Amino acid sequence: MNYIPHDADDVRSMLKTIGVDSVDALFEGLPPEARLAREMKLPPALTEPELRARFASLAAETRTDVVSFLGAGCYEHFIPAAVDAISSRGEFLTAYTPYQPEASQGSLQAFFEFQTLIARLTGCEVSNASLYDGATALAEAVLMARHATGRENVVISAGLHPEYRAVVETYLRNVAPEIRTLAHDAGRIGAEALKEALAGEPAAVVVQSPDFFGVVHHWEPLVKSARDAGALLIAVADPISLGLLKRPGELGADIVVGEGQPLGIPRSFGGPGFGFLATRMDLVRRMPGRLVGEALDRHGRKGYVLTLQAREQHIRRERATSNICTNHALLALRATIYLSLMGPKGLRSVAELCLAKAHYAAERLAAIPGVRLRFKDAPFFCEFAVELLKDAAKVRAGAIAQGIDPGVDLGRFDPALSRTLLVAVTECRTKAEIDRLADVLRKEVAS
Amino acid sequence: MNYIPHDADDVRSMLKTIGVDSVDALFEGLPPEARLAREMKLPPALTEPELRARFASLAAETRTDVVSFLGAGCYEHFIPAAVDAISSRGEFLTAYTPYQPEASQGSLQAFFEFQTLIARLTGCEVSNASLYDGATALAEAVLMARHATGRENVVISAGLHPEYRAVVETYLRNVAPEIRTLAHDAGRIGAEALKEALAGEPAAVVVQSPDFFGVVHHWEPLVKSARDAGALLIAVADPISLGLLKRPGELGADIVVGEGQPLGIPRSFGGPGFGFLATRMDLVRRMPGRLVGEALDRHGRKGYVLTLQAREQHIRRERATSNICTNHALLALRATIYLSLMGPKGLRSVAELCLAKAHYAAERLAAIPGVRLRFKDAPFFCEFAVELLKDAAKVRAGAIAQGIDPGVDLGRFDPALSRTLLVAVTECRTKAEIDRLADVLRKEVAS
Amino acid sequence: MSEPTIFELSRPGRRGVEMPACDVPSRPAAQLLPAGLIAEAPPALPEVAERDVVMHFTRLSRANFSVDTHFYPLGSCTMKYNPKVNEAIAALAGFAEAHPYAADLAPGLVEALAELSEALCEITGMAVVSLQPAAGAHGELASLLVARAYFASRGEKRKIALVPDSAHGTNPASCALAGLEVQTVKSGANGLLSLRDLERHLSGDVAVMMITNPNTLGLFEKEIAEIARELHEAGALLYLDGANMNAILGVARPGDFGADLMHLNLHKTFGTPHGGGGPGAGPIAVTAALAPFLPAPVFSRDASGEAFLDFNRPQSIGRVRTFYGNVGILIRAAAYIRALGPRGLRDVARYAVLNANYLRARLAEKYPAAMAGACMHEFVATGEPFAAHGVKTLDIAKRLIDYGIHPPTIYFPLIVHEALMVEPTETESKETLDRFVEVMLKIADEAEKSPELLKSAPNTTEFSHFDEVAAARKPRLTWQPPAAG
Amino acid sequence: MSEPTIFELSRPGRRGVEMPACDVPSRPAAQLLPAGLIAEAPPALPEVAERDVVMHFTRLSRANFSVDTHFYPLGSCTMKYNPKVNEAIAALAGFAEAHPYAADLAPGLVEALAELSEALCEITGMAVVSLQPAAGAHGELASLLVARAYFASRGEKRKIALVPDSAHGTNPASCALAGLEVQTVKSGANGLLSLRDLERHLSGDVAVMMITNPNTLGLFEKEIAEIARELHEAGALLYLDGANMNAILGVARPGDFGADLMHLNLHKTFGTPHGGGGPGAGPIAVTAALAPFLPAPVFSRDASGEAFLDFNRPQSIGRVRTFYGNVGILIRAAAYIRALGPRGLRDVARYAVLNANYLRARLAEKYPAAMAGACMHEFVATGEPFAAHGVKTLDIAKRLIDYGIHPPTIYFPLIVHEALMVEPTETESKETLDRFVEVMLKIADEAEKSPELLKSAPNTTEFSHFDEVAAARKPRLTWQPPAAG
Ligand SMILES: Cc1ncc(COP(=O)(O)O)c(C=O)c1O
Ligand SMILES: Cc1ncc(COP(=O)(O)O)c(C=O)c1O
Repeated sequence: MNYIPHDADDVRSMLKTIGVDSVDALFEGLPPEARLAREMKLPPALTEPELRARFASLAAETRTDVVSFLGAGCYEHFIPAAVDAISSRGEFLTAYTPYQPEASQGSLQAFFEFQTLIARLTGCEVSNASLYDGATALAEAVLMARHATGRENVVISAGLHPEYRAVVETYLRNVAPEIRTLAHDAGRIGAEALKEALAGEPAAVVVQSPDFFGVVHHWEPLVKSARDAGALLIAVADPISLGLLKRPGELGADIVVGEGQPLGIPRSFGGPGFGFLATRMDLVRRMPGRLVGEALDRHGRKGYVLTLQAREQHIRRERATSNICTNHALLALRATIYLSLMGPKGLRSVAELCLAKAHYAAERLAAIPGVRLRFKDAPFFCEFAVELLKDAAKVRAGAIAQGIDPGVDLGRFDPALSRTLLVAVTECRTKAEIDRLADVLRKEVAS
Repeated sequence: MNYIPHDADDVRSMLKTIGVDSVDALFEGLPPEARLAREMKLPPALTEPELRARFASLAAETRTDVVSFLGAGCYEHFIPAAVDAISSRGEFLTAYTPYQPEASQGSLQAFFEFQTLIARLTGCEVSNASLYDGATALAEAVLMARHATGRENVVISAGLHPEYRAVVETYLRNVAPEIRTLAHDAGRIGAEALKEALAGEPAAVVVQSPDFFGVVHHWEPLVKSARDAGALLIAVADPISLGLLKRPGELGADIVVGEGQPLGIPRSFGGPGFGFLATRMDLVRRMPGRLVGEALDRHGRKGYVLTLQAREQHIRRERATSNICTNHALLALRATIYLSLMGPKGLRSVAELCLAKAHYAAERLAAIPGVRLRFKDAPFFCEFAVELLKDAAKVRAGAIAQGIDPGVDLGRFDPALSRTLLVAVTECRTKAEIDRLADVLRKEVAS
Repeated sequence: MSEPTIFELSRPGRRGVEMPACDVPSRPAAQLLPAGLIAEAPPALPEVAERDVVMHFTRLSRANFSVDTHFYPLGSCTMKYNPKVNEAIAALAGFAEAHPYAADLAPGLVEALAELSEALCEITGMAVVSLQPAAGAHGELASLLVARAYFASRGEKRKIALVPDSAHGTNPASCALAGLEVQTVKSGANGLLSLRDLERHLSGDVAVMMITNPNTLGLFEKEIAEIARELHEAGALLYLDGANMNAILGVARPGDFGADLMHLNLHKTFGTPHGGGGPGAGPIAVTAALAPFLPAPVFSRDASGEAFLDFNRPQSIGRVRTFYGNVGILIRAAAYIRALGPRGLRDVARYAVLNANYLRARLAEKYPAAMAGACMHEFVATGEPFAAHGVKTLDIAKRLIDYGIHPPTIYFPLIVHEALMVEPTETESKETLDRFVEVMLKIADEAEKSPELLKSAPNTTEFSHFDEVAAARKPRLTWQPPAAG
Repeated sequence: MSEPTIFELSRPGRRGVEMPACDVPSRPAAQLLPAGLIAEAPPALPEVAERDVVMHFTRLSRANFSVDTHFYPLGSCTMKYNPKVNEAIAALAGFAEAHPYAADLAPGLVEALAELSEALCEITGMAVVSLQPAAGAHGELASLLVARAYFASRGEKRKIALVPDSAHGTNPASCALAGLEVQTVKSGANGLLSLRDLERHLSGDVAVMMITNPNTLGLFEKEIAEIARELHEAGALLYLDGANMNAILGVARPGDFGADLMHLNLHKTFGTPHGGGGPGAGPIAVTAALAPFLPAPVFSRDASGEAFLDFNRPQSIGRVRTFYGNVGILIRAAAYIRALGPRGLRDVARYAVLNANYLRARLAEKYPAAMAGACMHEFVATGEPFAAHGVKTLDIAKRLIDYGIHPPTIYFPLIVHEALMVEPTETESKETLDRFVEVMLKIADEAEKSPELLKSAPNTTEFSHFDEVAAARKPRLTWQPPAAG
């Protein structure tokens, strides 16, 4: 297949119009040494039936039959059928950035609604129209905070997802500030540790809640300490948890970021999801990414346009607030549809189901000899870490053989955690599945 | 779930407007004895996640892993992805019969294109906009022929799909004409048998080609004999075969009908597909079903409308050409997209692949001891019958256990055929699968 | 910009989807088939690229009004919202890829269809269901044939079918197809059938009376039980056209008010999409006495409760179609029934009736209902008051298009002058209904003050005022290349 | 009829999708979490029915221009047809439902991504690929960080990045983000970089030069190999912005003409849909010397040829995002590459260039190209000739909307006055191009004869001429309920 409609007659007549003899002639400007003299070494073309067969067989290798308790930043939540049905419409799928508002009102209004939804979800005044993922959103937020405060350093809580931390470190590598870790104590953030961490005039304090280990933190003391220290508080939040938990923006967090994948987006091996970033209006001109705003047309009718573009790379170039151009619009649309379908009650009930099922699972697992909760007394949302008497990788392999993927082996992040499993339980897991998880773990830990 | 948006306030204010106290009051006109005093005994409501889980588990019971050589009127052909992508668009999916042309040009033009495609595919002058399935299309064609000729009786070839014959018999039950069978000889239609069958002043001669056993017949002698006998020739054709074989309409068949399922429609356990019916312009006012025609609007612009509606039940009532109202529009749309995507070359290559693979399979199977072709010398398209030394049902069960569904056990239609399998081989079957079929059959017949 | 036909987009040699090379040892087609069978050239299909096809049909779709994009109160058609989840369910490989002759490999599907059959029995109050018919009209035909087989089995030769003058056109047409002679029964001034009218037609020749209930005026036939009794006493059967079941789901059951046989339109009552004209599904439900005559096979259960296809029905009328029914549609309806449950289904009726009465009440002043009093799920108004301004119901319908609303059914039932048949369905919100009222009242105002706005409508669409008479006089039913000039 | 926001459709208590009851023994949330964590009320999301949601967003979609519905010659963006089969492939459960930390359970997916990495190496002529970056700009940043890590490993402190004045805005912005100081290099009068200009900027402080090739004027940088040589001699690296790879697929490879590192925009060159702004995917490809510094993990193969995720890259710059990349997009691109094969990909370049030159030639008289001679996959014209009539490029763009064509990119690159950047792509047919030419010439005529038609355009859309200045001055970025009146 090649999706090229031309026939020989077309080509002939087009070449004649152009005034050259051959298509090759159009490439004559390329210096010979730059040209590839051979055919690329790639597998030959496939027809649509062959292509589908090839990829169907690759996809069939995935063990979709295994019941998964994996989370750690990528979650299985229920996706209503209407999300796919609408977001796959060609007019949304095959448009690009809505630079021409008259030809893009559909996307623009949807993104405006997205911004409003994210603002309401996070308790903030304003949200942009999406970033790549939660981790890059955090990195952008840290950069924002550095500019806003004129300070250099950053405090990051020990409960931050290690890949988020890695991304922030990559983004900050060449400005090389001090990154201090805010230590946790038995999963929680203590006043003492906080005070210590804030000593270095940080631009921002980054706290994730529910954090990587599932632990939920209180925003109020964090906000207060950050404010007292002249730093911005950057909250990293799971959007599903915000159906139930207090909204960090309302409690004074300066910037709220997170990963949008849980909002109606399939896991897809980790991407694409989207990053959201919400903040106060007084920081809006420092925000990265696209913003859609209301505008009146010549008849005074209210519509939507891309606005505050002076922040962006295509106008401001090296002085832009960020380099982002292509964003994650289609995923933001999915989240918009998802949140509209769920509504406040639906989202709350998803959150409550996650909470209840995770707690049931934690109780079941904690009752198994050789299994204990890593942070026995810390509150958690839909995810928790358990310490095993055995190597987590082995236990996981044994469980998979019985059709259960019991959790993420945290040894992949830290050898010291090689006996720890991070177990996520969303509304998609049934009691029967959780009971099976408990049975399988009991067997594997005992064996 | 119930998809009802009303809240208590809405209901209250609506009742007030209506001037009644309760919704129950609106049902007061129903005599008490007609009312159901209890709740229906149905399983309780399910939420969307529960619903999906329930039906996913029912669907998962289907053995989609078994490689299928079943056809007999319902075929696995490749369906390009664009067919689903377009036909699922809400504007096509959730509209109804285009009675209001100004609000339905999309459907109307698509059906006009469908009619043109079917006319060209069958070699006829005109096609309607779809009927329910191939068998009802045939029954309607027989009724058309009876009206057109003023004759009663019908000749049906022995090679007609038994379910098509059953449907014609059902439709004709109460007009009780004579239905004569045109006998086949070793799969073929002989001149002698034809002459004999045509003796009774039939209104129509019905011949399927490729027929139920896969055998392809020559239309010319059939057309000639029917014409000589004053009967109409009704051809029942597989639309895929018309990518390669001569078009019966061009050879003089008076009506061409068939099942449209092979044209981009999933098998879905046998429905919905669609029936097509094409004929000569001079019979158009006797046609059943909807017809779309070009029309000029007040500005002289060419658009499309439902036309010749005076044939239909909503105008003509008991004198209508048919009782059909709801037709199989969405499937006709799928076929329109399918045929547009395939084009003449694509459709021909599908047909050629079917032909080649079926012949390869027939050769492989015929070489197995204990297996022989039922009609050794008759030409066939993509399907053929094999006679086994063993009971076909048993052989089939044994093959299924090895992942191959080898064909339809014809014993289900006729106990005399309980050792015959009808094997269909479409472009979807690979050489490896056909070879496995041969290996498995060899083993099963020997065991 | 009107969209050219797909044929006008064709260019010789252009390819859409291509097929793989042949992977079996093979000879050319001409060597596999005898001479004379193969066409010289394949059929003259358009030669277009996939890109052309996608753009063409996507653009065409945008020229449609539909439930997903517009309010669509088309009377008698129950244009309710079609849940997207049911599309996803019907597309599951285990359903969409099942072969009808491999029921043994699809036990879950057989179970689903058996459960659907049982649910439809409970919903209708009937004994046995056949899922075969592809649509309402097809169900009518199948039922009438069942009735005839029933009488034949009793040695009776009844040949008359009574059909009310308000009936849908498919009713008389199906009678004719079933070889029955149609006698039309007049509705009373109140839009209802009355025992007295009926008695005039009753005789030992009457096989069946077809009654739509609620009827096409949106009224419940109050005397239905008495009518059933009289029919039964005369040895005739009561056929219930179930097109309007949306009004009485869970509230009243045809089996309980005397119906012997009936069809359902799953594409109306049970939320399956109308597909631009179809497919639907028209299962029929009958009493135990008529069950032996149903088309075979029937989805049933064996002694152990296992679902199976029962082919062993010696008195069956035979088949009315190939295979078992429009399974893709049946599955959607089965999912719909499971989603709503008994109370949700009952609420469908309650809110459908509430919505219709609300519209009726709010429009009554300008668009008087043909019949007084409460209606069921729909009502028939008349456009007659506007005749004084030279305005017809057709003009009102066309004007609605300008306001982005699909017109109601018009000129049906035939017994109402300038009929405007409005069925809002239960899935529409009060806001949607209020907007419809607002628009209808505005149109009424326009009709009085500037009728030319209506006579010229629609004014916002690409086309307007087709010359349908000319189109039918010289039908052009296929695309023809322009004559070489 | 403008569509209200989803918030305006909200009614208290209305429900869309509901969740099942809890099936585990459970206590209320307040007993599972300590006091002070739970919000009193859930966030103020809209309360709407599924029917409202489907209608609302379906209607919104219809207000967009898109590739599926319109010709969309948006320069620099490669708005080619996005094959539907790739959507179906990406949606396969084995891809869509794979968890990133269960790579062991998705070997086919790992294989597909390894094959994609290898194919991109062969296409670019580079040694190793990282699939992590989410878009072009992200790839630029990642690459620049790789370059910096490379220099750091050699103890070099180079801090300058050279960026042509014709570069896309992301180039300088990415430099800034990577802590590099941007120096702008002027393009020559012929739109090309010249060695001489470059030499003026070269020094031991230059870390990298970012070059788009073909450049944003649609011209191939003829001296690219010499430029690379000089950069290398000065110890600097050549970064290739691969946004325009569509022009040279299979014809020329950055690795062969001296690039050290580069990004690809899979959402441009490899046919993945643009999603209304994204997501894309911006893999980067580097030479062997730079490979140790790539973000980890990298898709690789072990000795036995088995694909695996290689995390063991001690010199890596670390991660630029979570997990492995935009896999949903990567899979589509992998399928696209497999579908086309080496010749098909080469044809992409050939026909993309043919189409662009055809438009360039046909439009030249009225819309002179900024630079003379043949172009590659796009060309930049100028709207300057119309200045005499008071018409700007913006007006031409808006007028195209009236003719159902998405405007080209305008006012970019910055070095061309009144720039109009036209990229037809290879998937558009001659007929589509001819219609575009026809419309453009008609607009030129209008510009001369009735410029007000352009100044007032678009005239066929719901909205026209937004006051963007006012919108930015007092931004309203979220929907606010109307103040109680
Ligand atoms: C009252 C009534 N009866 C019968 C039918 C026929 O149903 P179908 O169109 O499904 O054949 C209809 C359909 O419009 C109807 O409204
Ligand atoms: C030349 C050029 N470079 C870089 C980019 C940035 O790519 P992306 O939008 O994928 O971040 C673009 C995209 O528009 C571009 O055209």
